[in-house]
Amino acid sequence: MKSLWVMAAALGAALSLPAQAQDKVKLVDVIELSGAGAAAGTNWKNGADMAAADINAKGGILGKPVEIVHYDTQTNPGNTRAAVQRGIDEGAYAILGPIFSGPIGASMQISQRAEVAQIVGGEGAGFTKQGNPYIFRTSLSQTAAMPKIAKYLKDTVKAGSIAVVWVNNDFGKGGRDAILPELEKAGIKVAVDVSTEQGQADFTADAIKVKNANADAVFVYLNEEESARFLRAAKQQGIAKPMIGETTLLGAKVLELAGDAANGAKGHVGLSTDAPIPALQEFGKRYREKYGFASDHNGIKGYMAVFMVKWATERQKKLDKKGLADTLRGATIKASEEPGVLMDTVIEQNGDLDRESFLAEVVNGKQVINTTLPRIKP
Amino acid sequence: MSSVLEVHDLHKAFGGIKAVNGVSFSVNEGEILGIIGPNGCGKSTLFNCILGQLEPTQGAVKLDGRDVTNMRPSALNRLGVSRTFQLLQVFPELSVRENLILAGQEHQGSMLGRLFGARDAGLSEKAEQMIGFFKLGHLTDAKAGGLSYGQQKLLDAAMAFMAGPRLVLLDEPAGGVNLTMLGDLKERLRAINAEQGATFVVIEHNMDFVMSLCTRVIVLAEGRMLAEGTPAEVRANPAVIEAYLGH
Amino acid sequence: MSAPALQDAAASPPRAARRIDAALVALILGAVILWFAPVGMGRYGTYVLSLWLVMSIGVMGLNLTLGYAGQTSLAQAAFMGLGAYATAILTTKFGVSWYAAFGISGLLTFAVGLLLGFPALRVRTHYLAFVTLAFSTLVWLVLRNEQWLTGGTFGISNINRPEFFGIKLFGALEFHRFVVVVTLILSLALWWLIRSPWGRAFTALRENPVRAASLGIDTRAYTLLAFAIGSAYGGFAGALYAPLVEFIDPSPFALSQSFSLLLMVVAGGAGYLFGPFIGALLGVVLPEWLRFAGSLYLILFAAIVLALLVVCPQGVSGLAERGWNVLRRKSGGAR
Amino acid sequence: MAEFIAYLIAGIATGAIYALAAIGFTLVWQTSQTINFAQGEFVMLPAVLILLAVKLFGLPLWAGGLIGIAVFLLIFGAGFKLVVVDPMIKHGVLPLAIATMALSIIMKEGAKDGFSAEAQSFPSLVPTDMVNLLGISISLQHLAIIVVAFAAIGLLQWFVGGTKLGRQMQATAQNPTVARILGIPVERMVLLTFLLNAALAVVASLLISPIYLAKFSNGETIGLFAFIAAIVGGFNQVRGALVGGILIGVADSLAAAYISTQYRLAVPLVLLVAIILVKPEGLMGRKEERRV
Repeated sequence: MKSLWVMAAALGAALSLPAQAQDKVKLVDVIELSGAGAAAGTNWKNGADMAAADINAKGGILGKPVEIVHYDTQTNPGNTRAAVQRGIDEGAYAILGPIFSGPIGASMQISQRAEVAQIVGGEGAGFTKQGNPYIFRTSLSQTAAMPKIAKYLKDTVKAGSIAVVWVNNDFGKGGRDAILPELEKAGIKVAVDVSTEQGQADFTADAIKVKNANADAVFVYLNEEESARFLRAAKQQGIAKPMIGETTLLGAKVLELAGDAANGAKGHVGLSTDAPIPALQEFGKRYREKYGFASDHNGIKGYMAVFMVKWATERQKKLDKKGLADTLRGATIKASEEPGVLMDTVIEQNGDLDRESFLAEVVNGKQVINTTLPRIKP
Repeated sequence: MSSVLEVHDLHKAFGGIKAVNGVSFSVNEGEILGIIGPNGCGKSTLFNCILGQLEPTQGAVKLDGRDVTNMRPSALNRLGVSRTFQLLQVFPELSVRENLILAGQEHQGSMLGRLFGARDAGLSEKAEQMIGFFKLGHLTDAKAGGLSYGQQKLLDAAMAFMAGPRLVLLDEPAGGVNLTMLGDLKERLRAINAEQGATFVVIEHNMDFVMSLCTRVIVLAEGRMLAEGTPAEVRANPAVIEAYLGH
Repeated sequence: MSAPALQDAAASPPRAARRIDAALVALILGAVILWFAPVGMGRYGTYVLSLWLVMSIGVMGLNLTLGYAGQTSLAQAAFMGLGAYATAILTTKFGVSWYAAFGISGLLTFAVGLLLGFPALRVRTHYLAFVTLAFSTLVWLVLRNEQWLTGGTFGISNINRPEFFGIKLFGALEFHRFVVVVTLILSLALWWLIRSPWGRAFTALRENPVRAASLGIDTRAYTLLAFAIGSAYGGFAGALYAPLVEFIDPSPFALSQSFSLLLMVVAGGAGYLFGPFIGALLGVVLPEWLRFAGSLYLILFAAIVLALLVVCPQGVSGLAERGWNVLRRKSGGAR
Repeated sequence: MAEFIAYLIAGIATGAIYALAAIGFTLVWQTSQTINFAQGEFVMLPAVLILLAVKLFGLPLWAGGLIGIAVFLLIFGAGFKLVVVDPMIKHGVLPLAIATMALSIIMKEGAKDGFSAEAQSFPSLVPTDMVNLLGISISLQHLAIIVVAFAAIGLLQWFVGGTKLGRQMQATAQNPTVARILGIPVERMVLLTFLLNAALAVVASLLISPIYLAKFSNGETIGLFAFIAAIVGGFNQVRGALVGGILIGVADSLAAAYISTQYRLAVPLVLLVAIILVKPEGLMGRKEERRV
């Protein structure tokens, strides 16, 4: 029986946490570092680390250094919840991450109950519609991005029919559910609707299916690696129709992996280190120097998230957790005031963002931005 | 005399090899029937076919006139047919008492009754009796795996009698048992036969054991029946002498 | 307890009986400790403790299937998923009380276990592993694809925690205590089952199915029941998981999680009553505790499990038993 | 019809990938009755090790390749057998299978932390051009995988049946006790099987990674499908891996084409259940004697 007490005591000691000193700005980053979201999460983590280093090099926030602790979620909702709870118990000033919708859904009530802001990388439509005043995005949501794609398909590509290829996870399914009504509104027929699996072995069958549908264009909404492999398979099958994507398809990683199979791909880009904005390009350059590979949009999001905290804290002039969320809600952050947010960003009452975005095309293995699209509500 | 077990024209082939090739016999109530034969004559295969462990290629097995061919071993056991195996088969992790209770519990009440009823399924007393009868008294709570070979053999036999079977098939009960134990075992078997009227079929190598225990003997050779009769008749049968000398 | 058992215990040295009582005492004492353990621990610690207990229930079920009846199931996480989704859908969409949903989850997974096990165990016993492998992935596909019912990849959120005679159990501590009580009840039920004649039959068919059958033990029925009851425990665990996390999506119920539950059973010690608690402690609490190691924590976790199994394939319980035997022999020699 | 053939060929090509990975399952099963749940990671890792060697030491690809392959054979051929399999083998199949699950986590997380969380392109040994076969275009890469899968299994069959060493290995697989009495160096034979398994994993890795990219998580899908392929084909026959792999690949491809892309995973699994209910030892498998 004695061993039982000892075990319980040890367990208690292991799971209770030391009190926190108030001389730092403690941010807890709850992020996908293993499991299905590991690639995205690693980019985000690097971006956030870079932001903290940049801030601390210039004296921190209100004179206090930023400390970021990363907790892996294993891309699992239950673990994410534990990690967010841990962050809050440790007195986190704000929670950063995660990126996947499931883990966000499982953890957002925790930060809401504790009245702590949670700045996430998710693009799925659902979680800002639940009236949670403590959740904030770092990018456009799919519901904001997809109308732009539909318009682009109708006006620029002039497609009458389209093949939709999507990855069957929360990211891909969310995007597909968001674009189908927009396509219908634009009068574009969906010739074939192809669901794929994350980590699928081979995309040849999918490419044949798309080829046989003979649509005017192909909308590709997959994660980075799968995008690259689909582009390669499509090229091998001789699909000559334009490949249209949203952010991921034109990402640096896809261009690197797909090689010349990516040439001619075009579409809408929310965040890109190739955007015609010097701050973004500069960020991309420094990121590559520091980590040895190009940042995708998640790296940019992680960087911006930390600077959103900095801006709001300096605006409220104190380290008040609830005040941080109140300051962010409905705010407009100008890049001229806070260069770290990289682009002018409008935060809506529900945590959605509105900002400029881009239309781009891949030419000779490089992303070329053609058009900068204005904010939805200028 | 009514027959407890009837075997009709039983065949069992493994690929091209005919291990049992048309064996028919019957066992009468209260009898101790011995089956002998050289190694590989099909004794164990015959047992396994009777007991549903193997599927006979052809033929029928009847218990009290009812066809039980291919019946599953567990169902057959619940009809009162019990057995031991050639190799020792007790449950080493359970105690002697637990082994015995296990051997009898499926004959007590219903499945649900066993779940919600007594932990020993009301068999503790019976087990104690059996332990006493087989002279394992000092080992009641010992793990079966820790017993000596002879003691395990006794336990193995005791388990076969736990449910008060009508018919017991013993596969080489004397194998590997020392002489003192052997006398003990023979005495126990005879006593059960006399007291409970249980019917036995014994496969054995040990001729002395069979000849002194059994009331009737069947001789198998190459899957067929070579001879049948009282021990004295079989001993005198020229075909049997030849088959045994021939080997 | 029945009269013969008492007589029996009185008549002979009751060593076995005393060991069983120790298990009972340890279960109740453990529950009392866990009732008070989270005081001053914060919500995170409390949540991890609750998660540990919930996973322990799932592992307990698998321990019955694997450790006692000797059958490998690769679908325990899928059964947890069925229980979690049944509870979530019934409570959020149909307003059914949690208690009813809990019962329905158990019955549903029990029935599915029977349906699944029946054909699989007819073929040949160890093919249950392969059939459950397929089943596990099929369940995951349905959970992900049938969005109208399960919320698809977006899951089901805002799953309410139950009330207990009008007391709301929304707080971490209150719900933890509720989980402790439910875990205790389920452990006691399993303790009863294992020491009943059924438990003896399970052990027998794991150790020697052929001999067991010759003693009248209906191996097919008992194996099927062990699997179905084990699956029902998965369902019960799921029914607690949903309100604990207050959100479910298909990912915690994927095949890899079934593997991970299997790992917990074996690492904790298959066939030991307390094995599941230790296994779940290894699987749930150890990675949390190893977080100080930063990005290497999962490697460290797997290396510990690997080393443990190489040193002692019977898991922690086996290791403890081995140590205990050595100690006893030493003290015996000293006397 | 042309469309059907195109799907069929795509399925065969994917199936050959699964088959290459599945051979390892059957080899290890035959000699040690072990299921290696890290098999997918065995196929993932060689490519990562090669890229890592290139990155760390700035070596040309061929030199990095040699180092990566040597390290892999040493650790995951010989080391795996000596450190993990040997101490555990006598305790039955399950603890060892669980240990390989832990091993797969170590390999996966190690590749992620030691190399990269992102996919990297891996140079192809064969040209990436397309060729036209009977009016169906197929890439040389896929063609090479199909050829190598068939050749590997043909060679293995020949080796096991036609050489002295192979027959010794076969004898060890079927009955180690008797083999030992016959004077066969059983330990060395088992070690040889594990080295062979690791070598085949390297071959698979070199062929698959140019298409599949080098990424820490790749083993999950390959491992699962190879496992299914081995069950379907029969665990105790090397050629079972080929039959099972191709069947699963074709089923997957045709399911995506004609049934449902959302449920494409379900079709190989339903096939699996159907086959083991009818023929539990797998399509090509030998019936294993019941051990009473």
